[in-house]
Amino acid sequence: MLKCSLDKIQNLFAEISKSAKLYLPVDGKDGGASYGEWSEGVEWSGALNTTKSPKDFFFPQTEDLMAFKTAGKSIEIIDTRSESEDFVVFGVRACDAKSFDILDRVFLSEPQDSFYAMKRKHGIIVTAACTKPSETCFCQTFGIDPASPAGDISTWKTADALYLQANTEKGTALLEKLGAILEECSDDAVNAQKEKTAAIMQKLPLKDLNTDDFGGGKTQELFNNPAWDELSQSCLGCGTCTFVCPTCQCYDIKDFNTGNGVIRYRCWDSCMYSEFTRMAHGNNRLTQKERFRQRFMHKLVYYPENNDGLFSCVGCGRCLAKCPISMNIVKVMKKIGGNKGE
Amino acid sequence: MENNQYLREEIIRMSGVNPTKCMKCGKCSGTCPAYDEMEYHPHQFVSMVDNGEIEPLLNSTSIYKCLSCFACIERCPRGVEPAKVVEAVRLIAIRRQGANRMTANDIPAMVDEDTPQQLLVSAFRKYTK
Amino acid sequence: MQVNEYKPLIVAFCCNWCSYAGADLAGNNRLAYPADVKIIRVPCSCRVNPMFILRAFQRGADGVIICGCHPGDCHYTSGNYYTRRRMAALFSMLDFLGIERERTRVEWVSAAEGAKFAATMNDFAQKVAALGENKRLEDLRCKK
Amino acid sequence: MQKITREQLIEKASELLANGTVSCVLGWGAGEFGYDVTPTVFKTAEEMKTGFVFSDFCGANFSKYLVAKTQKTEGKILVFLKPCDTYSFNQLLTEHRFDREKVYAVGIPCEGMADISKIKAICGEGISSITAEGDTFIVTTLYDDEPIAIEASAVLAERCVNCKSKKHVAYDELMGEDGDVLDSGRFDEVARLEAMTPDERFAFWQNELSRCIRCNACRDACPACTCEKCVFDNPKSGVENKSPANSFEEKLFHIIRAFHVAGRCTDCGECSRVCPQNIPLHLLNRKFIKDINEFYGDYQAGAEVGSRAPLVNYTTADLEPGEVFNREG
Amino acid sequence: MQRVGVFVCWCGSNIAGTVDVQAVSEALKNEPGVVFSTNYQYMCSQAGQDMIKNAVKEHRLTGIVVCSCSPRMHEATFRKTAAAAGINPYMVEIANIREQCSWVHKDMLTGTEKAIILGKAAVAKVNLNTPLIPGESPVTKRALVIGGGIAGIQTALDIADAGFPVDIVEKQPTIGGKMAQLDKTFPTLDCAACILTPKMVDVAQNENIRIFSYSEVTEVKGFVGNFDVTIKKKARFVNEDICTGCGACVEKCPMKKVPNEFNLGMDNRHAIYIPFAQAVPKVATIDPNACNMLKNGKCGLCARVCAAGAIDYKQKDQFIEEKYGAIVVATGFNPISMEKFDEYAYSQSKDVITSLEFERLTNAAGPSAGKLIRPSDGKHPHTIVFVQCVGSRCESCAEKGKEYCSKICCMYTAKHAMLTRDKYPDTEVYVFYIDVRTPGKNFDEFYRRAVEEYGVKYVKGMVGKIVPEGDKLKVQASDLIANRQLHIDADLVVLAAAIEPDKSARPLATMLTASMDTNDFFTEAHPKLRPVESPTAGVFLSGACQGPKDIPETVSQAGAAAAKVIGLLAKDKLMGNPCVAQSDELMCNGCSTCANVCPYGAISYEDKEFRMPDRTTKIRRVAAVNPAVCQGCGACTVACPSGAMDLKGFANSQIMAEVDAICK
Repeated sequence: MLKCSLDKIQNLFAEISKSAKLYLPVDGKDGGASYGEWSEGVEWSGALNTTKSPKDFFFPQTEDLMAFKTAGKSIEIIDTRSESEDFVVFGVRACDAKSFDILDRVFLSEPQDSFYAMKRKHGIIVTAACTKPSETCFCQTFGIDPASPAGDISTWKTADALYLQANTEKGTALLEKLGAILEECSDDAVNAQKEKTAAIMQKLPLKDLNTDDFGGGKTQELFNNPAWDELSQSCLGCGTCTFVCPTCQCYDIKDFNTGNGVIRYRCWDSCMYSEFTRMAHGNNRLTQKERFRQRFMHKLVYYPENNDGLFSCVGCGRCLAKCPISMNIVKVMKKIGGNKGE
Repeated sequence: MENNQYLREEIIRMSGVNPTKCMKCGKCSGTCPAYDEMEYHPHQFVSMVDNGEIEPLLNSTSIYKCLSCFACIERCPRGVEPAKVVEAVRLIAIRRQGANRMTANDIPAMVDEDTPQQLLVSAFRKYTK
Repeated sequence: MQVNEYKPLIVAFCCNWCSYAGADLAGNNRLAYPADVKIIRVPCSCRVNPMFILRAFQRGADGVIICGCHPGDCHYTSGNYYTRRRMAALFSMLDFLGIERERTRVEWVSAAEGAKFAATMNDFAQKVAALGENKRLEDLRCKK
Repeated sequence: MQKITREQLIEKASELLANGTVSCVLGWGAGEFGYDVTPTVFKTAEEMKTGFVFSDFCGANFSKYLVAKTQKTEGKILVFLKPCDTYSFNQLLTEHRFDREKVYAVGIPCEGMADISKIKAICGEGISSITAEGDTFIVTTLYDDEPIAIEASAVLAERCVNCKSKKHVAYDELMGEDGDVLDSGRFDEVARLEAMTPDERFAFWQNELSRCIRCNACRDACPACTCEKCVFDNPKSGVENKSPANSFEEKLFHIIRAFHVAGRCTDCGECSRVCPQNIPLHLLNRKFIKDINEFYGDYQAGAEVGSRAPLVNYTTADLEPGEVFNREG
Repeated sequence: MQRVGVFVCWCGSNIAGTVDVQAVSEALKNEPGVVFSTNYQYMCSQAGQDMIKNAVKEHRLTGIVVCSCSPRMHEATFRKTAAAAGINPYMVEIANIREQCSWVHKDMLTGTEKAIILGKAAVAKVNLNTPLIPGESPVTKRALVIGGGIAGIQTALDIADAGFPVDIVEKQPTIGGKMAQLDKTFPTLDCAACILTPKMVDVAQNENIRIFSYSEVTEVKGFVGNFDVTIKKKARFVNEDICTGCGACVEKCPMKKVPNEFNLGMDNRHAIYIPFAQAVPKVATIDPNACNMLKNGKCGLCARVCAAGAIDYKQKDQFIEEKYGAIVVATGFNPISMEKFDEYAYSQSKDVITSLEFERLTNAAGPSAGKLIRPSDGKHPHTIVFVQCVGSRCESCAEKGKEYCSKICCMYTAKHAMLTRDKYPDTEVYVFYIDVRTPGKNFDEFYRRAVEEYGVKYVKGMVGKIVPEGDKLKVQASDLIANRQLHIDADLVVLAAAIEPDKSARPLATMLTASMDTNDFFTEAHPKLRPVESPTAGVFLSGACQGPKDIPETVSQAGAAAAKVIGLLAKDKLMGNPCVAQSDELMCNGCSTCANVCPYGAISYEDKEFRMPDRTTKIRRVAAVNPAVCQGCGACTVACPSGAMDLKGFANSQIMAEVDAICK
């Protein structure tokens, strides 16, 4: 275990940013935190988490795929890909760190998504353990320990120091570069913090939420549950839950006509949108109930069915906090699963 | 001429009256109770100011004969407000004079049972800078 | 490219009955105005959707001007009155977002006002040129 | 602190359900944490007793739900309307968006609703309970044993701080006393921005709108946005997009959205309430309202049913678009 | 994808002088959809047109772009060419490279560049054009005239003479209007009754004309050629078909003290009454506010004396629905109220009267049997003062007067003054005027005669105030020419009150979706070129409802309106402009925003059943544009937030394509 005294943390950031662009949560004027690039004087936010998840670094909301240039009646195809530079995403929470496992299974399985793969190759994830999980947190439902986050490097922040531990080769390589700022230390302080966090975890209102009623093979049982009507009736059909979700991975590919050619790009899509997966014959899910059901069935049934029981939710609680009408996966799990969580 | 132009603008500014709105119907003079006292009549004030013939007005006693009863303002179908023009011309005249033609000290001597108080107030306003 | 060579691209929406005819009259009288003014004919100024204006800026226009019949002269009796309200509100909003107010204009040009049309376009082009390129409402994708 | 209680509302609803006036109730459903309420349809008094909630967090404007719910429901729907909701209610009626006969509207007084993000800004995350005591909220967290007391007035939602009216403009029945239209400072922030230089304004909005993730929550929550299909969802419209691909797209969406509701927006503030990125979208709408009031005389959308919105109206003496800027000092 | 042909015109050297036409046609060849591009000296010539026709055949063109002069010049020409070549005329777009390019730019390079861009914009648009076919609608061959004054009478007679059926709706119990109340008419001084009543009889006897008297229009639906109108026939409690107009009931009626509106309240009538001797239809009407039988069921005298048995106390308002192809508005005018003119003491003295009251006082059928008397004491007046422009040209106080000139007062005042002096040479007659306006045939001569031959004293100036004192009226006025104030002791004062549109006009305009000005006069479609048409197709204007008018003018406008109506009714079908708005029902949410801005009332709403995605059906209110009424301005397309409303020929996508092409 290595540590860096908190008064030297800006030096640590400076050192990291020498070899790679460093992104970390920063406080916005509006009170929310979001990832920003570090430069001198930029402070690491003390917020529990960012509004938008760090999936944006690997699977950006909008991403150009290729371009076509037209001249007269000829069309030229332009490959707009280029080698990405190394970058570090710092301060990722355990739940979001877990989300990359979920995204990887989608984008890195064959055929691999080269855009995503490129960024995964060059991105180093430095996680930060939670000490004050919120009432909306339910990562433990999915077996995640917020006090022991994964990532290339895990960190723990205490009152006076930041403790670091590399988990992967990439992580080790980065820590080696940081040299003198870090010093070897015991893991006593970290263990103490873990215990404290574990105690808080026992107080969380959603601590007993479990996935017993969900998982692969439950389609028949859950699909026609009458509760979907009731649950979906208040859904506005906006994409907030999808866009703040660290595991939602649907996108649409669109062409933008620039006047001189076309830029083909992809952008996040939401299964809550009426135009989602619109095909020549029209849409396959015609009502908000069907769209609503799809989102949760996917996270809780279809995805685990195809991915060895792994749920496509990490319990980060963003959708609980951000849904305009407070309808969310927890309410769905409790109602559909008959799981009252108590 | 230039001076007249200046005075015209000044009177228009002070009175807030647009003399070009006048359609020369003469209703102001038709309703004026002080008509026979005046050398220049309300409609002439409007038309003469519009034409820049202001000196004759300034030199006439008509500006002091206007009772400021506002009948002309009330009756004018075009909203021209001749009394305000008269008032503005009078103000110009007063400003040109060296001293006030009436001071507060003069008033006690004028007070008697027959003179309405309002007349004194009005006179004081008219004859004072 | 030298600065003084910069020529603004201006889109002019002209109503068919007055302003388009006014532009034709400017042509008949050979009254010159910059070639960077491109006219789009619409039946009435009230046909101009704010989306068209933003679209023009997106695609690289530096100024957008809407010309219609004088208030009270609309071929459709009241179309330009709606234009007047809509554009007053829209332009004020663009200004609120910090977009230069000189880039947008509404001008009433009758079919008899060829000279006014040319003068308006000259004046507008000059004012827009003074602002330089439209940076605040451009879409860089369209510059590629 | 609300003057009317959950129990009073349940009692009223039970009475109306029992005597057959209404067949169901559109109300606030309890959530997990006390502050997260979900619009819910209750069919029986029993359902209400377990699931209905009325608290200082019931800010959501339900008017828009009536568009879909009145189509699907047999009989009348009971809806509780706070004063500001009644404006949206009227505006929807003006636009023929639902059948008035299918709604039984009960006006309820509102003392202003709390903004949970303001509470969290003071207490931090991990709220385990919020109890209202008089004009104070007592907040306990998962970490500290010491409860925190907050003045309710300090955590009022923005739209309630600048409440425009405590008067109900539509109802079948009123509970409690009706209030008055208020003289609010709701345009102060707009005026502050107007006083900035264009460069400052541009920077301000560039920063605000750059956070937009185009989740459409502002639109989908908006009671004025009830188009069958929004132009931004319609591939045929030429402006359809699913992402804020760049700063132009961000501006396009928000300018056009504000323009489309200009003169129809009642200033209910839902857009800003629901924005996950806390973009002050209501300022765009208020700019239009402020302009309309100044250019064409005061107009409050929804104040009455059937009024003609200013942008679909005119007088021959309206000011010219060019005069808009000259009139500013 | 279209197959577009591009035809670049040289226009001799008009275009080719500043635009490299060859370069333009070459450049446009590469545009999407373009399969053929050429240039020629005069595209509009027969040879040029043939070139287009041949190219259409040879290259199977579906769209045509002509780069030439303004579309205002030759769009119609090339549309005809396209039609002759067998493609839809609306598949033609013109790029204006003459008026808006070659003529305003001097430099060949600039001109050519711009011409190419304008050409590209036209190509971009034509690629999105769709064939448009003008709509057709049938015409109901019947006209409705609202208002039975001289304007309505003349219009109805002229339309009926052309062989079309006409209905007149008149809210009073008789037709005749204001003219029936007049005594003599200027400038020829024929008696109004002598020239009007024969026309009224003509109306009554014309087989093509139906009169709905004592009736009002309550609802108008439909559009040009196809109006559906509901007419309320108010209960007159007398069976019109049976009543012979003998007047026995009137004689016996005990309720004798009802102010007679025909004589402007200067005498009384009975509760059952016939407004005047020559009324058409000449039937009695019971005033329900005065009749004892109707009020409290006591009396019934008239029913007993009516030999025909026409009295029917149980009669109810009747609603008649009828279809019309054209509607003529002839609602006329009224003098404004004098109540607010305190300075003229109208409310204080009976001897201050309006000009219309003066007409009744001098009319042989009037309250004084034509003898000029003072209403207060019945004495003969010696000094009479006429005041002109009372409430006319009055800008300062909108509640009191009107800003406009009422136009007819100068002439009728001259008439009154002249007639007074003629009949009573012992009188002294003053006329106070601001201007005397006499533009009209023989008008100024008439006025001069009043002065020169009859000795009427015209005074340039206005009356400032009138104070009743004893049996005199103290008139204080200015004489601007003499620069003095006049004080006249008058016996009678006559006020030339301004006239205003009838109060019924405003609600009628709303029903007709016809526009009005701020004074409530109907607006004409064009102030010079279409003076008798309303902007709303199928609605025509006759008489003073459009603006102040005298009788000769009213009658000529009435005839003009009739001609327009006849022109419309003579058609079997109406062809529309195909560039009209169209609503996409699937996207429309029925909010009515579009209908609010439509100047023509072309948008209506219907409840339509839609099949929903979840297999249920839903009834939604959606907009429907009537293509026969829509003129294609496009105001609705911008008002519609969802873009459900689009304009054919100028669609959102087409205009955006033009923008894109210009800005790239």
